Amino acid sequence: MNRPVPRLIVLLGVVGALFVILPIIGLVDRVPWNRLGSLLADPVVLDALGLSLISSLGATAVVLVVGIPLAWLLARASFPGRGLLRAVVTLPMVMPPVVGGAALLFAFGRSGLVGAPLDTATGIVLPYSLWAVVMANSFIALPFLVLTIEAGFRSLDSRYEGVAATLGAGRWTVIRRVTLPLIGPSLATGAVLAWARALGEFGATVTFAGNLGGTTQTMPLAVFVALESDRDAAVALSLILVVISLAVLVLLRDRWWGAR
Amino acid sequence: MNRPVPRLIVLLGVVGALFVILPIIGLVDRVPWNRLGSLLADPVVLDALGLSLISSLGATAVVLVVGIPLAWLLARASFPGRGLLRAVVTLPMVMPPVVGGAALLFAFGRSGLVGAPLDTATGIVLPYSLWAVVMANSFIALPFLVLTIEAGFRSLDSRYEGVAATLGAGRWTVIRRVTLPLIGPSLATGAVLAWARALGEFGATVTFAGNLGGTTQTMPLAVFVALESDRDAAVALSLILVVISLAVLVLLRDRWWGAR
Amino acid sequence: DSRADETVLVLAAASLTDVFTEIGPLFTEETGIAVEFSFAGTSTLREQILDGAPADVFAAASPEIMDEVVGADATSGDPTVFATNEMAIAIPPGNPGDVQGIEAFAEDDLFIGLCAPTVPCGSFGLEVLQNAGVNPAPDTEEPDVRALLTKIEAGELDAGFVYTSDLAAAGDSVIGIPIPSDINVVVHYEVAALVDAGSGADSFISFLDREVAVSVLESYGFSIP
Amino acid sequence: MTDALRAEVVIRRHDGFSLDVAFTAPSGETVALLGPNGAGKSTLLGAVAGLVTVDRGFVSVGDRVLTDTTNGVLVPPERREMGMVFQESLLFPHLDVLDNVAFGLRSTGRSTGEANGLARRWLERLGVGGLASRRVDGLSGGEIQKVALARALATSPVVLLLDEPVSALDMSARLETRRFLGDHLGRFRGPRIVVTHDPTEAFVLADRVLIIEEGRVLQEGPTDELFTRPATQYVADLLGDNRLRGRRTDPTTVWVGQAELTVVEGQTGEDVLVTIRPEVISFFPAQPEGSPRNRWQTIVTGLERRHGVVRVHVGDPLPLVGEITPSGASALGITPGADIWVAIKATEIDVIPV
Amino acid sequence: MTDALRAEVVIRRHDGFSLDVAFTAPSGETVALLGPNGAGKSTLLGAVAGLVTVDRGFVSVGDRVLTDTTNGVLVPPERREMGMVFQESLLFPHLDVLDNVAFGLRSTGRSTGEANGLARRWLERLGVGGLASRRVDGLSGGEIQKVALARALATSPVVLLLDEPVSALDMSARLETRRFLGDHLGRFRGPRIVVTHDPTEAFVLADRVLIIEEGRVLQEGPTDELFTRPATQYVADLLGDNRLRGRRTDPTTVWVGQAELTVVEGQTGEDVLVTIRPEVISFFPAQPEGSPRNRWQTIVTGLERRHGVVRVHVGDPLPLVGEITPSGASALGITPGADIWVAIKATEIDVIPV
Ligand SMILES: Nc1ncnc2c1ncn2[C@@H]1O[C@H](COP(=O)(O)OP(=O)(O)OP(=O)(O)O)[C@@H](O)[C@H]1O
Ligand SMILES: Nc1ncnc2c1ncn2[C@@H]1O[C@H](COP(=O)(O)OP(=O)(O)OP(=O)(O)O)[C@@H](O)[C@H]1O
Ligand SMILES: [Mg+2]
Ligand SMILES: [Mg+2]
Repeated sequence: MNRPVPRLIVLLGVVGALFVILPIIGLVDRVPWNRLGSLLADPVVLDALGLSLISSLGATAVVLVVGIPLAWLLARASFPGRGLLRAVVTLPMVMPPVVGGAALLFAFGRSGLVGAPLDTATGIVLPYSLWAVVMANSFIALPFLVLTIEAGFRSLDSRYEGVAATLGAGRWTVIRRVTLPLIGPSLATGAVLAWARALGEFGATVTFAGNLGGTTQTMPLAVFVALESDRDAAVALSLILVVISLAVLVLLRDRWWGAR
Repeated sequence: MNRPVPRLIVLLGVVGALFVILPIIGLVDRVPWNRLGSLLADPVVLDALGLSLISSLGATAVVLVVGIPLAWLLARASFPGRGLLRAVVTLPMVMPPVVGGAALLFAFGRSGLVGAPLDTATGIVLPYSLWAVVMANSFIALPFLVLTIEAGFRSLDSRYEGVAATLGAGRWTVIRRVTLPLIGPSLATGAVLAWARALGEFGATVTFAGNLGGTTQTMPLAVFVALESDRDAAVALSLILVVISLAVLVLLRDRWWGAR
Repeated sequence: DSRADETVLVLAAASLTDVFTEIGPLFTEETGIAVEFSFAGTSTLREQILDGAPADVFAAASPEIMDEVVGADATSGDPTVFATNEMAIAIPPGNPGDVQGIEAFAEDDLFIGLCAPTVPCGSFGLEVLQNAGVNPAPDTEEPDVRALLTKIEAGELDAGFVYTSDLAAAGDSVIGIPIPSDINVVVHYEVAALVDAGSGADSFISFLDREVAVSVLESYGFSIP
Repeated sequence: MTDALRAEVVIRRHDGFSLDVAFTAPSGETVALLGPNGAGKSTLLGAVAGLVTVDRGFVSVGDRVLTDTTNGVLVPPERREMGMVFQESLLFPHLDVLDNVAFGLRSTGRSTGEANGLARRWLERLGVGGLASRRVDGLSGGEIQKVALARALATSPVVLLLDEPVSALDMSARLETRRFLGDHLGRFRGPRIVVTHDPTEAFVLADRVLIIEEGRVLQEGPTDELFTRPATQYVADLLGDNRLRGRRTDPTTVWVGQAELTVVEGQTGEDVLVTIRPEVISFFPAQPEGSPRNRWQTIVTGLERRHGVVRVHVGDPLPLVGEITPSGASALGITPGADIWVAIKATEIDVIPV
Repeated sequence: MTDALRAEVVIRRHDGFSLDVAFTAPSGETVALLGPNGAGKSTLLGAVAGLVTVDRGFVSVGDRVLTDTTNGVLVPPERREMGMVFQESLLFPHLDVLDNVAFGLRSTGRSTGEANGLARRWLERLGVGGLASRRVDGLSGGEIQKVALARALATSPVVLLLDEPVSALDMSARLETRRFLGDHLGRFRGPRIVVTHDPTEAFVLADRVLIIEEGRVLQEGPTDELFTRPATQYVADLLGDNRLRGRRTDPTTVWVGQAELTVVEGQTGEDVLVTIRPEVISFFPAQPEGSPRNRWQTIVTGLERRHGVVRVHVGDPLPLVGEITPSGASALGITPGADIWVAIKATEIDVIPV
């Protein structure tokens, strides 16, 4: 039944929306439109844009690959310390990202817990590379994906998985064709949250991966650098970042959110 | 049926967990334990801790109040530009937080779009106050809550709301006693994501609200400031932040996640 | 020659972004050595160096952090001062707070910004205020000078202390009021080669003293010691 | 009749299904709503309850107009005071059994204590008091249905809408619940509608019957009348007898579809309703000799045992059901698919002009 | 019998319910599983299919052991080749009707085209071919059940487990589906179990019947035998006749609970099964005079009309059901709660020693 939407809901919703929209208008208001063209042609900006897309998508892939199983374990398996593990997984959200980056250095840096033996054994140094950017993004984005998807697993009616099994679907077929589609909305949301968070990541990236144009300088880092000197450029770069994510998010239209 | 958990899932899940756990171990490894006591007794730290808790909880409350209705509208109401609105609401996640803070200044600052008329009319200036901290935290945290809860609304079987209505439950009773409990896992997850994100917020806060000990200096700001001069103190402060959020998250035990 | 495929990696304080970006190509032109920069807050760079970052040169805006790095045996030579900077008062265009001098920092009903005391621009600002005998009433203590400048430019603060180099970079978006030299402080930018640095490191450090580099530094508002 | 339920409902769906039904359910009476799968029964109840959007319609209880599309009236479901049992039950998964039943009571303003007390009593009345503190997701199919019934009845609604309320119950629970419903419905003052596929249920529970098919009313009327004069094949099938429409082509011949029947003399050219009670049909393994005027060979399409007799369904040229004893059935070796001869005496065929 | 299904299942739940059942379903035969709500029927099917954890148990099909707790064997559900229709149907909400039916075919390795073709044919066979591209959430209750049946049958399983597969179907669809199932089950080579509450269904579809109550087997055996010799009141009730266990205390007297019956002479002291066909029970408004040796006053507890007769249920001292004509019923003014006299001739009571 299409009942009119309650006024209070509309009112609060509009307040919420304005709270986001007004600052964005404020930002758009300051954009030096005439310089946008030359900025977009600047190879440094193009590099940063490319790196941002690659690293944020890479991080999304990484967190999907390890995050879905982790969410599955948190929701379905029972083992001692599960509540603690869930809380620990949440921590990268809580730490200031710069500290998160430092923690990554402590673990995977050249003289880190894992990084030092790795360096000795294979000569591989993780920081200051694209890998490091992806790792930093993944570290920060992981909790968003895991918690969202865990909620999806929890509200799933697991009887459907039993039905699928009686129809001859093996473990992986069930996961692929029943479980994941059924948690579609959570999955999509988790991936979008993770991707968006990775795209905007600054603190952990600059600390763990450094800020090397063309190698590790993503858009947020380029914005940071521009802020030092050329405020207008910084605003314009932010706008580019905003427009790109807007485009991607609008393209993921309603049905991608997997309306049931 | 309790079937053994597939090895690949355990393996990937463990990799995901280690990816978070190792850096945290690295961090704990560097904590100057002997200084922890004096740091915890430092009034500046205590102030920051208090402000962090107040502002992150305040922001969580704000985003719950405006975010649930917004998610409801995005999931349930159909209006032109809905896809665009959803994308716009996601933007605070994508913008580098410093830029988000600047956007807040452009909108709500003393000479901002809304802030200037507000100042002229009432003399109220939002920045440099606790309100500003809560606003900055809310701005950054809102998308996490909205998207998570929208996914919850979408996977909800709306027939239950019809059932409740035939039992005499009015609009608000249905929302309170059926809709919200049924999306419990999403609601809890959304709130936790928003809270945790608010707790760790740095860039937007410092840009919009400034950094004054006792008034607007939250823990991440204190950590950042300490990092400039006293790295050990910064690590110790981060640890305090981490431990507190860990404690809160563990207390929100399994059932708070609202297993169906 | 063999230097052609060599690259010097310079970890530089964020406030050196513009000037080093301009000096870089001049250096390469002159010596044939490629140079790359990684700009970040001086303390972030410290973390990377202490972790053993594979970089050649460290250019710091804070002698204290440089000392820390030296103390950790992460440098291969003694640090040298290659530029100095001074403090100045920055006010937004139109001067909404009607700020005329350093006395304004004591006014409660103005919006006054400082840097946090733990960061260089904050401690220097406090030093200037002490020298002037002014007891400040700040509304915010920004974690770095860039954040402070953002607020002044946006008209959110009526006055704050920044470096003269910042004033040069900001152009028309802020107005600078000089501080009399008897109460002002001088800020030292230090540079040092890191352990394991390639031979290009010393070339870069010495290039900073050359006339071409000096004129670039001066054009961005730095002074040369 | 002051609180009768009047409903006119028109719904058109993109996929071609449309519903266009009008009926009245008098106060204090039970209307059985029958019809094949997909006829629109659940949709109709949903429209009456205000849960399904109607394209055009009018619903009122007594003087109170609940839906009136021409005047833009649309009372929301929670103020219609209609108790509904849904076909899929739809117990709230986040509440235990007691809270499910207490939900409506609490929603309409009672204290928790009072609501729980009443809910407990309703559960006991339906024989599932022991489940009060159980989670919903471990209940058996029948238990679910009993709890759903208790939940709907507990709010003391003005109108009752029951969508197959006993389909998952075992025979004795069904009988008991039916008896209970009969009792309860008898004491219940408002109109009530029960969707069912079971004519016995309709007969036992209902005062009136409304039969719909493909969204249209096929027949409506008091239960007894309907059972004696079904208007269509579907209704006749539903009631289990052989009632067929035909045309008398000469005084003693009636054609029903492709089949020619010899009957008692009547007026040529009239349309008739032919009724053949199942007991009067005889079956033979080979062509029978003797008095029956109507005999033909056909095929057994189905067998049913109902209360001690075997009901034999036969196919073309005239689909009929006959009844014989189990021993007769086994002596004849009747199985689905078997060839068989059917014989019916002309005097045993009732022919009524329509 | 090579591919018979053997199952022994023991499950204990914290809430007191326990299931302890062993049975064999011969290959090529259909076993009807009957029992009251909450008896454990669905749980038993779940255990056989490997979906419900058993505390102790053994399941095999022919030589193939699927569950064996003593030897730690537990074949996962997807490799049991058991087709199951669930009581709540549980169609996949994210797939359309065709994809639901094609799911099993694709999961077991067929190409999309082949799977869809087969699925379409199954839907047509069940009379719902037109729904192929429909979303699941708009289907009517009966449509859902037909699609669920098609989905389970499409994978050509070795064992069929059907949990009330026709409960939501209308009468003619039920008859048709039952006929279809009968056909299909007849051609299907493996064992099959059908949960039902309807004795007709059991009679028509099943070769054997397994009756459970509170998790225990009450009776098991060939359908015919069971229908003629129900072992308990529940079973008798289920089958609709009056079959009671009693004890002969002197040659012509049998006590059934609190009731004394005069019967034809027999051996004192033996336990007996008393069967009173409903037709032989007479009802009177006042104490009757005449030949019937057994008469007592009682109360009408329920009325049912079934296929042209009225079935009258009476209460203490001996719950029985009798059958009279509708006209008889209305002449007597029989209504639930009315006082009435019951009379039964001693010669009409069957007494069998057990
Ligand atoms: N939301 C919907 N969208 C599209 N079609 C629908 C929707 N709801 C119901 N229908 C269709 O409308 C028709 C009537 O459905 P309804 O549920 O009213 O049937 P019913 O008479 O209750 O059948 P049953 O006895 O099987 O429960 C069916 O063909 C069904 O598929
Ligand atoms: N997961 C569970 N947790 C606790 N109890 C359960 C669970 N599943 C079933 N039960 C209980 O076990 C008993 C048997 O349930 P089952 O579903 O097997 O009954 P059934 O014979 O199929 O009944 P029906 O005819 O009503 O479908 C019921 O009392 C039910 O409440
Ligand atoms: Mg229906
Ligand atoms: Mg069941």
